Amino acid sequence: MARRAAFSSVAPMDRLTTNPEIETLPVTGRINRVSAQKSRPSIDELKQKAQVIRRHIVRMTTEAGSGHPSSSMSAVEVVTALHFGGFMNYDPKRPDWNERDRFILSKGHACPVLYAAMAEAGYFSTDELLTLRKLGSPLEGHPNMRRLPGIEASTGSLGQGLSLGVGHALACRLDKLPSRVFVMLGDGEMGEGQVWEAIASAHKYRLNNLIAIIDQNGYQQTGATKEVLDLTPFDKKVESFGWHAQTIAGNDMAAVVEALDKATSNDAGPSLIVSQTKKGYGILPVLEEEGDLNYHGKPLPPELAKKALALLS
Amino acid sequence: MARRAAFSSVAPMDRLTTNPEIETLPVTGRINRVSAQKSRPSIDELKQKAQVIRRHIVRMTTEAGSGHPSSSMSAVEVVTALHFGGFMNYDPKRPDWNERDRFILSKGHACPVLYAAMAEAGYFSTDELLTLRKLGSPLEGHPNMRRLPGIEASTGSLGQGLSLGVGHALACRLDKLPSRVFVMLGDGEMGEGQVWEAIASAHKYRLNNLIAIIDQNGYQQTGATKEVLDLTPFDKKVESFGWHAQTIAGNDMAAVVEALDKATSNDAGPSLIVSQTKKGYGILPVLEEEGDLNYHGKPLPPELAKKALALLS
Amino acid sequence: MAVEAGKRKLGQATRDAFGDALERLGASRPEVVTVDGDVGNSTRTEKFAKAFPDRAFNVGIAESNMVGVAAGLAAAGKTPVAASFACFLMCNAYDQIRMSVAFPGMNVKLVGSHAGISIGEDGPSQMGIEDVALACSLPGVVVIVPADAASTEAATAAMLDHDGPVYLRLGRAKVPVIYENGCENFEIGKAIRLRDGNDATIIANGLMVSVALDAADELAAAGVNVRVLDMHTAKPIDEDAIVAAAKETGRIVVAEEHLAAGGLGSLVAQVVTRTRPVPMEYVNVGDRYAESGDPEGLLRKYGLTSAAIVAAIRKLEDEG
Amino acid sequence: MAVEAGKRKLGQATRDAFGDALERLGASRPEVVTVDGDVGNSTRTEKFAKAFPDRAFNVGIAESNMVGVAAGLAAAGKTPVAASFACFLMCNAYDQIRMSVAFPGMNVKLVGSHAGISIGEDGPSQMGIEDVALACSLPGVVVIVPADAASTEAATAAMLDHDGPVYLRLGRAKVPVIYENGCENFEIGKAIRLRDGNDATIIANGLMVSVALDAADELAAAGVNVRVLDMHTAKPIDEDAIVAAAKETGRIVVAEEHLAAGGLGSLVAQVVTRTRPVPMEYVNVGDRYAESGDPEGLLRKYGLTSAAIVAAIRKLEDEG
Ligand SMILES: Cc1ncc(C[n+]2csc(CCOP(=O)(O)OP(=O)(O)O)c2C)c(N)n1
Ligand SMILES: Cc1ncc(C[n+]2csc(CCOP(=O)(O)OP(=O)(O)O)c2C)c(N)n1
Ligand SMILES: [Mg+2]
Ligand SMILES: [Mg+2]
Repeated sequence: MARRAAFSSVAPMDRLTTNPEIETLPVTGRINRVSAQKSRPSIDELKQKAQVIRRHIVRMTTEAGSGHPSSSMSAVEVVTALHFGGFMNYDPKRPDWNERDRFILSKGHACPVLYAAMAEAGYFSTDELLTLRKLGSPLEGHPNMRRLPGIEASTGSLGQGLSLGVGHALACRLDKLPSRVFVMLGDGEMGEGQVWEAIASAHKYRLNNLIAIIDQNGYQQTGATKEVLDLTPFDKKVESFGWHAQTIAGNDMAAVVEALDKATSNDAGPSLIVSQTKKGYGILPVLEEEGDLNYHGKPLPPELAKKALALLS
Repeated sequence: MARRAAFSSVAPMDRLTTNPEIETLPVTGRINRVSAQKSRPSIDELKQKAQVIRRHIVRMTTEAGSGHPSSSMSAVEVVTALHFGGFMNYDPKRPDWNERDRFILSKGHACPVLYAAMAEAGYFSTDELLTLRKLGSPLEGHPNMRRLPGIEASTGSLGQGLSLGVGHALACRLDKLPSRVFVMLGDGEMGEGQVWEAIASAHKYRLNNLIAIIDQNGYQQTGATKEVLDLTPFDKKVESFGWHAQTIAGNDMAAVVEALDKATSNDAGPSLIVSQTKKGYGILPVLEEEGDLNYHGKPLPPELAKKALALLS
Repeated sequence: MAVEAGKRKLGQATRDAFGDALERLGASRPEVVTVDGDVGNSTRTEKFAKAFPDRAFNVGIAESNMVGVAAGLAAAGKTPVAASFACFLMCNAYDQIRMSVAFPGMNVKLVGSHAGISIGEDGPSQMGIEDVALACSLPGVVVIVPADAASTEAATAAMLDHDGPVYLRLGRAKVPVIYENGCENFEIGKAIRLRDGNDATIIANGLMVSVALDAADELAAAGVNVRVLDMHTAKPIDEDAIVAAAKETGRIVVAEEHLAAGGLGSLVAQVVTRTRPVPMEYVNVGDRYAESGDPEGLLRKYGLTSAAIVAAIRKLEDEG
Repeated sequence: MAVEAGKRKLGQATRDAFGDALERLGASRPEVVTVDGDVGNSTRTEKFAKAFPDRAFNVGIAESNMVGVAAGLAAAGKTPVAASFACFLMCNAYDQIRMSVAFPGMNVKLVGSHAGISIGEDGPSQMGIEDVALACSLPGVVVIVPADAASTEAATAAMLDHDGPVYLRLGRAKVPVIYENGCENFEIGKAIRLRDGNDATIIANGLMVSVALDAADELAAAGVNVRVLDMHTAKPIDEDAIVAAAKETGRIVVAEEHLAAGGLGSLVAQVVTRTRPVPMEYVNVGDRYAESGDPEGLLRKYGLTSAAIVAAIRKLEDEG
């Protein structure tokens, strides 16, 4: 395919130094896609990074006193693999570099996972994570692209991210850019009709530079998705709209990496990864003890955060 | 199923006399569903009624000088079968009779077909058809339930009718009414995300009193649906959302009657009929001559209307 | 989660008062049903849903369908309460409200919680600050913005009694008690005069009613006697109360937790200019989106304070 | 399909002028793209699409996605024009405009055709009569309502030049020519004084500008000299022109093809009451949906006539 052949961008290595913490792990987002197979960090290294991100999520939401840690936790493996597993080209010093790959967090309430990944990637210092949701901080309760460079979309009203991704993907094609567009959606969010409009239009334009990931953590705000609005199996539905689809164990880093490999080598059109996860993955024993496996939209109180951090160390 | 067993309403026969024209054909909408098989008019009789309705459509839109005859034409067999083939219980004298079956024309721009059927059924005189779209007439350019008794939904903004149907179906279930809800959608209209939201919710509630019909006439406003937004095959998609679905030749009266029989005897949940039709069916030679097989949103000029009426006599 | 109470006792959030009232009123009104969009635990329709599970429908995260389903239920004779965050209800389902509810005059009760910037940390995407403008642009829809728990309770009953579409705007945060002994004289379209005075009038709704009372207290201490109107109904607006205020006090400040455009201020201004032109000032969010932060800090930063109201009155005094 | 031309020559519909201008301007602006929702032949983006097929996207009947796709294109550096009927664009995609366009300040050009009741026979479901209120409730969005073909052409260029979101409101019907020699001094946010006078001011936009001129002619014949402002930009509104009108003419009538709530009238009223309170009257659709009918008949029935404007001026005169 033309867009693959046209690919040639290699991110400069000096960006590695932006964030001191980042040097603790040899996992970066700046690996040439073409050579990703060779230079990719090991699954264990990615898992370590995921653990670091999980700790950030617990700390920042507990410090904020509000937010969505469980919604963030389920998405950690995918966000980590994307940003540090060699699947995305980006430059924290040039967030508007037009050859960058784009990540849109349509389930914007899970932004702690994205902020943590961005801090680890060097967009800003990890200290800033603790300003989450505080007046004046660009780390708002939902992503605000106007205030935080590197954020690709201002989300928070569910259902809108995939349409934005279609727009980005069309623009990249028009400009003959090698960029890929990744959009992460919630399984509850799939109830929004706009998502299905976007799915249909992505197929119309055979957007092979667009990859959607559904974080199927089994819960939405008021309960289990299978009780509130059951749209499983997602793969069958989205396939019926002309997409390529795969279903994976989304909290298994190796499975995530394999799925992203497959999705990024599908040139026929848009590709979906149904990432079957657990909401709150990584701190499940704490949530179990609390008797709430959804634990939607609330931070861990300090004493539970302590327990959680112990689990994550 | 409970709702079937509970059924007992038989529409009084004296309603046959409401409209003089109506007596010319022994086709009525007031046949007890339970005995529909026996008392149903013949396919030929229904075809004759369809022809009458087609003539109304041509006349009223040409007289109005605007409107959507081609969008109406494709839907004639389904609307005729529903209203006169024994599939719907209704009483033109009591449009709010709560045991009535309900027909919602979600593709509201095709209202000429509905107005014509309603006039034939005795809701108002066929003379009124010629007031279509004129200032002061309750026969507005799109259906207005507030001004025209018997209209079940004010439509015209595409995508909204199926949600209304879900609401009606839930209410009928709550009230243990035997009523069925029929909703007709356009194939272009299926692009609206709200329709897919409604599809999902109808499955959630296993609404076996809800039947949707997609008038797949192959065109939307700006061209062929397969070029603008191709959502075919509809049956596969809607089946993947948990519905029962069948695909039929929608301008073939016998096929329509058979499909409605099947759909109304499916008790497991909501049922879809993909009605494959031709836009402008009945006057296709005229449209072919004009070189416009979509002929969207414009009336036939008087001289073409004459030709069309000749074809329809 | 609470906002400045001034001298008043902090009471329930209006969403909580609504949730309690709906459950209570639902018991004797079998035609009432709820339609939720996966936020019943936020809007507090949850209480009704737990009490009357057969009459509660949660269609998931799909506000357009939520409103459409409610409209269908209304067409079939039910009295549906369709509830979500104010912004998702009004913004995400506006065309469905227009065509399936307002145009046919369906008896749907639209309830929007989390209105205003006082929701705090969740930030602008979840804040309804244009919802009153949108609701007032729907012919035939009654728009109610109650100030405290007691008036919310009364508004909920009035809403269910009213035959036709209603929009009820609710807040997330606990708010000061305005009506200590209940709000029995609540009537749709009739402002409540909370404070008498002839030097100026503050017309407010929602959260800003208690802030207006604080401002009036402060001004009273300085010898300025300000009338305070709880204009709980934005539509139909109480023209008589506005005309009287213009005539008798000569100056009007409108205070609301909303954008400048299309809100209560714009409705009052149209009445004033048509009937008795007097100088006016406006205390509102202006023409901007807010941000994440603690509710009190946000209200201060975005100028929704008694100090801002006092300054507005002073400005009108200085001008003549 | 045409509306009363009064003494003026009937010109193009504003949607046609837009379609022509977009095609022309698109040639030299490779970053401009269109996103349509299956009504390009109605909005007239069709011309651009035929000239530049690679830059034209038709996503089908899906306005929410249309706006979202446009926002994504803008985020990636394009200048997308997202067009539909005013009501479907603004009402059916409002939350997408709020969150994906206005809040992040995306450079999306929103174009709504078929605004107002003058679309005629298709009826209320297709009439955008709340679109200006909705658009003005979007912080940071410029709102333009041109009166004729020449000003639409100028507005289209100004819209594309402006860096940020814009809403352009267009009509379906042919309208009288206001700017016979083009509208070169068109500037966003600057009203154009079409007629001088100190007895009263008519502030109008869109279709109602020519009606306002007719009214002014009629009044002039009776010795009443009325100022006429083409307030083509509803937001940001030209405060200076309004203040001058209030000061110098003492009476203002606002005429628009829109609901009373949230439209141009409400914006002017807020400025007037804040700066120079004077008596005002409003000529608009009121608080009701219209119906199907011929455009001229509808404009008469719903009071959008020069006679209504004259009556409004007379009323203001009688009152003082
Ligand atoms: C349009 C819209 N409606 C409602 C909400 C409120 N809301 C925030 S998160 C959430 C649940 C999301 O569930 P899901 O998509 O499964 O994400 P998860 O938290 O499980 O990852 C809801 C309903 C919203 N943000 N946007
Ligand atoms: C929400 C909305 N968007 C756009 C339109 C304008 N419109 C009227 S009819 C039509 C095409 C409909 O196509 P289809 O659903 O296939 O119906 P058909 O006329 O082919 O029967 C469009 C886009 C509308 N009425 N509503
Ligand atoms: Mg989930
Ligand atoms: Mg079609």
